[in-house]
Amino acid sequence: MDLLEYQGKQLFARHEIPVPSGIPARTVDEAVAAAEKIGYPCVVKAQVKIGGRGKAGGVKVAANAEEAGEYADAILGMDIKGFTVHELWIEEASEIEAEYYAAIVFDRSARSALVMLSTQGGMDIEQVSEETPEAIATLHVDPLLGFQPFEARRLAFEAGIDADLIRPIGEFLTKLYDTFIAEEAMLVEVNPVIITPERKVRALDSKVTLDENALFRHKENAELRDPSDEDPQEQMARDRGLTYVKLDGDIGILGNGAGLVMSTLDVVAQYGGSPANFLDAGGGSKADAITSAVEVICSNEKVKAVLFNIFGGITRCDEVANGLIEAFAQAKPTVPFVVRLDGTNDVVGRKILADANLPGVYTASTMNEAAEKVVALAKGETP
Amino acid sequence: MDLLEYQGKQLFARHEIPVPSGIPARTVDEAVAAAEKIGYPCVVKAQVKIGGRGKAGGVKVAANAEEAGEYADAILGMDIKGFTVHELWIEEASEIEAEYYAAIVFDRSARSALVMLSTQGGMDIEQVSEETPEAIATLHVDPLLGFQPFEARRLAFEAGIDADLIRPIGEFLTKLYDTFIAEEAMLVEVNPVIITPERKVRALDSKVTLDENALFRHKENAELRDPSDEDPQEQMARDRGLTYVKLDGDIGILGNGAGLVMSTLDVVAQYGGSPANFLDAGGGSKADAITSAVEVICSNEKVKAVLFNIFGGITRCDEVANGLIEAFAQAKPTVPFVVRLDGTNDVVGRKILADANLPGVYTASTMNEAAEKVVALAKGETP
Amino acid sequence: MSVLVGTETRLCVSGITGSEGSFHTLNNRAYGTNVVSGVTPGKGGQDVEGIPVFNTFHAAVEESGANTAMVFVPPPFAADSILEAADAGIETIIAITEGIPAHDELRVYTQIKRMPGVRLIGPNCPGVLSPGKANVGIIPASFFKEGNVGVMSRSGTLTYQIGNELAQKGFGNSSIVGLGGDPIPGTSFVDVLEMFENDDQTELIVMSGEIGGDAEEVAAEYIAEHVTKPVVGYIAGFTAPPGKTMGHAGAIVSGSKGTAAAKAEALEAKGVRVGRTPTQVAEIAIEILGG
Amino acid sequence: MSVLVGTETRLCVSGITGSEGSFHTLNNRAYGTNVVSGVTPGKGGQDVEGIPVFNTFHAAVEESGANTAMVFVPPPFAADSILEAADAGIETIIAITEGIPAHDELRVYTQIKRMPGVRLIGPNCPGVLSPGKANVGIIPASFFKEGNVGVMSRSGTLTYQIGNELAQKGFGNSSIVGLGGDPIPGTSFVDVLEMFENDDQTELIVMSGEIGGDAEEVAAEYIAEHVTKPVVGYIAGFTAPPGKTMGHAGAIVSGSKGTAAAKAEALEAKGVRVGRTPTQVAEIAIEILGG
Repeated sequence: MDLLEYQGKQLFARHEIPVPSGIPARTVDEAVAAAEKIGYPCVVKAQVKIGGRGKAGGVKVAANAEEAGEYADAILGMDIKGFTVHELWIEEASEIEAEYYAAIVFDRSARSALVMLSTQGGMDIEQVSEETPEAIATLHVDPLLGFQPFEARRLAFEAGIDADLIRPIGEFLTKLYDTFIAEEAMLVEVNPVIITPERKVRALDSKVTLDENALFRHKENAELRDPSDEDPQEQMARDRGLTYVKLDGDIGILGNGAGLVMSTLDVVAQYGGSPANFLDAGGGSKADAITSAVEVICSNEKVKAVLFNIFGGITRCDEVANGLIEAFAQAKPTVPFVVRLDGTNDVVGRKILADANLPGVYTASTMNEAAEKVVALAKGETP
Repeated sequence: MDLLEYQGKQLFARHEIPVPSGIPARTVDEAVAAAEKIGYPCVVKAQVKIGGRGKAGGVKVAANAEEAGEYADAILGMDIKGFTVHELWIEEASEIEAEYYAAIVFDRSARSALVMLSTQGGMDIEQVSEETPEAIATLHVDPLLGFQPFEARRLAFEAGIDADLIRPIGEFLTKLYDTFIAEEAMLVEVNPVIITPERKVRALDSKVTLDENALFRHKENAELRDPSDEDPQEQMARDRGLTYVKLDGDIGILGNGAGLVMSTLDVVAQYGGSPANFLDAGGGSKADAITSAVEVICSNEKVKAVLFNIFGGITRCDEVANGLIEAFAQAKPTVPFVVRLDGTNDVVGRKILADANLPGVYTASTMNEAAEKVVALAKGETP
Repeated sequence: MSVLVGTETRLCVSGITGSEGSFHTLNNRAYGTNVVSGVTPGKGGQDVEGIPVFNTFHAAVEESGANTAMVFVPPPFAADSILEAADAGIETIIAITEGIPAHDELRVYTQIKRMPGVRLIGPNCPGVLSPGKANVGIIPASFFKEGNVGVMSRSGTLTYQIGNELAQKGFGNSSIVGLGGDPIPGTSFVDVLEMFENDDQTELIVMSGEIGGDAEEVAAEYIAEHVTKPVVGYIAGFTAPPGKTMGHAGAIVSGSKGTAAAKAEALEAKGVRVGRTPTQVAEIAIEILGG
Repeated sequence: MSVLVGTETRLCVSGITGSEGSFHTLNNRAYGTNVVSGVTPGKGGQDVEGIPVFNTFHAAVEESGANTAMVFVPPPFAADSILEAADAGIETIIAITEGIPAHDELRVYTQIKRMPGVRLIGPNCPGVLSPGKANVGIIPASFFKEGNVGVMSRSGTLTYQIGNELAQKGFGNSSIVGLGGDPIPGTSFVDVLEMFENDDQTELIVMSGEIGGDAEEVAAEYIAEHVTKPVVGYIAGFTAPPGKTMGHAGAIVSGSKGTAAAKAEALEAKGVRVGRTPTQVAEIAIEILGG
């Protein structure tokens, strides 16, 4: 789960990472009130879960109330790379002497957390990584021993940090690691970490991704989810515990297991079709999950045909069949379905489906056959 | 550093270990006021760093203010195994259905922390350990992984805890481990852990020993030291950073390094002498440490002669010699000294001492010779 | 022979008294797996259709001689159960549970890596099936028969799909190993490649990967240097939406790795043929082994 | 030969720029120890009488080829420095610092135990002297000459005392190893017994113990089974005040172990002669080796 900048900063503050003070705002009035409280100059910052908002005009320095209102009005509702701005963060302006980059991310290859530090902050760090990788100091952390002071120091020396900042930057990294661990983040990133003229270290931005699987241990973080910026279908799917990603095509896809669903998308594409979504009904898909899935898929008006590709392991095909029947009773889909059921209890499942004789439901015995049929149906042909 | 019962309980409460509520008191008036606040029946408990206070009459249940005052008056100032009661803990009375024993201690042999749990609490647990060791479930903890829930459960099952208490006892142990780690204790012991009629788990007593070497990280714990119950010589030694233990004999002993001091005690005893103290001036003993040591040793009126046994490594013999000269100038000791200087800068040190020609100071070239001389001097003989 | 599970397997199931746990345990036993015990704290002394239940893995190992664990408990308790199994001396731990927090997986992986002789499969995996010998997990065994193809996969259902395609072409399997799709799997392709390479029964290895991470790229390197048996690859996700990257840091760490195309390319560069559909995997297998 | 330090030693000193650190570093160098570098964060690029100072152990290892570390930093920073040395690839770490928190020692000990090839001596120890070859630490080397007696001790100054008694009787030493008096020493008697047993130069081993713990009892068992060379023991603390026990728990853990009498008895039961004074240790050594 990605957090907005100010939510990330609130998390940072919990772990004593210094951040500029600020107030969130959802309206122009709130923004002006916040600016008056903070004083001038202050910064009006669009809160969206995407980079590049500065270039898009989503960050402005206001010198007085009038400007604060003007910028808030301009930025609220702005579209930044497909994300609508629903919220602002009004922040005290910071004096900046230097901009560093710091991050901790889950490194799948090394199966450990990777801490990164560079003095080349504030600019495109990915470009720095490509052109001068030695400008980014990196270090893997032993999760049982934890991040040690010597490791923080070593990163700071290797990144070429000024001598007077070795200790404060080390402490900053240590607190960032504390945040990473305590909040069970997958990523904490600060770009830029700023050095003020008084040689103080501060997080001027934040990018935090939390582990959704761990939210049950972090009730207060679970509440940070902001449904307003989610696609309505994706939101509906999430509410129902399904993994759904909307795509551009016209063939609705449902499968059980991410790998099988991805493979299904590939095979449908190979047969000339264009998937409308990725939907993993998950292991052990029950009848009500199937009902929800059908509702989610069919709520996308682009969908012209739907492919159900189920290979039962922990999922039982009889449950899927019953779920489909229930879904048809409730959602009354108007597009054709191709259903392929294999695996646990498949014989029973297929029989249930055959007995129900649902309108517009075709069956297939292989994945390839199923893909071929659904592509034909989406084109208006009869398979 | 040992804590009083109520100090340990305050530490427990910090880590959400359930303890009965209570109020400390240093006078009868304070005790009665505390009892009035807590309600009746309440328990008036002597706060001393020694076991067996119950049998000694240091724990009484008061049914009303009059009794509370009466017991407080009786217990304050009481001598329990050589410890004077300066403080009381007035505690709400607890209903007890069962008494367990739980502890976590540094196990030097295994070089790890050992967690112990038994249903045979409230009685002499050392006797339980000798007679039915299987009644005490034990488990070593990996300090990097930490104490795991399965380990807490396993202890509870192995100790034979009732099924409904497996989880709460497991949580209790986990919090006890949290306390052990967070407060850097050498020991946390609860005897008894009580089970109330409502099947709640509570710590009815506490015994906590903190690591003195870690107090610099725990300022609030460092303040818990209670100098009132320490021997005046030991207190003086501690204030001056010396390791001093008072003994029964008449020969004052000073050495550098615990091993050498112990060996010196042994050799003095072998020559028929009786040491008055153990005093380790520590590594790198400087002149002022020597001055302090002489003051501490000579403040014990039993001392008839003093043995200085220095083998310099990090300690420099010239510093010791100078310290002794200064000590003689300041403390003007009236008893004879035998001084043996060997090791780093010994030639210089011996020369300094010879030049100073201090009254009543004898030198020795070996430890045996030094011991023989000091024993003779303590007997009033001339060596 | 076979790898990881077989006739030597003595299985203890953590979470045996749950509905899914008991269902699949009994399925596994019905298949012929030697299920010797289960663990559910507080239910020690009970049994599940004759399978004794213990309070702790330590008791289960001591009393029933279990050497393999299947973990079926809910995510908040799964890491603890895996560590318990390892601590109790279980050698092979197969964790089916999906949704374990990533930091739990990290701690578990790091701890188990330090315990020689202990192997974790999963979590979030379908288990391991050695047809004709033992099935530990949720793989629908009826689709598979004994044979000479070793299959390993990061995906659950996709494993069945590929196994099924192979079966329809007449191939049987030595073992089918589900590695799981989580960020920190206990066992990687390289580990299983080594096992299959040393397994007499296995003559062909099928490796089913997917986008994300670099396990396939690492496996490609390993195959070139250490594997003499033929390997057929499959990668799911050529048309999948681009995965969420973890900020700039994630992009820096993963670089250009992680796409299906990059993975297929890495494998083909080392001489591994990569099927573009599950069906094609089976077709390549026929070409290599003969129909 | 010798053990732990010798002509192969390339020493890097952590805390070299402190007053005690520089004093003993220069002492060690004057003795002939090959001191190649020092570490003080923030003072990289400086030097101490020609010894280059680095910001990190990693830089020191890379630039100066250090293989041995001496840790002289104050207690709050010592555990970190030891872990840094180990992480940087230092093989032998000799920690002089006194007063390190016990929980720090526990974490350090556990971590280093898992790093093959890394050995920690101390903390709170006087170091290791191999007369004629190298001195790492604070042992006053002028009292000792090269010879065939290996000495190991839990106490600092007592080591000098015993070494001195041996020297006065004409014995020299292969190595003198101070193990340190803290609750969690990195290296125990058993470890050093194994080294001395395998060391050509050592013909007699002197072991100086003290009350507390059970290191001497464990060593007695080890000697009986694995040590062919003669061992002479000494235990300090026969008349010491009874040590503070850690509540009932401490008494339960230690049982009757830990007294000087129990230790001497354990050693004598395994045929190890135990001197009652440092002088007597030297006398026994004469009896065994000849004057």
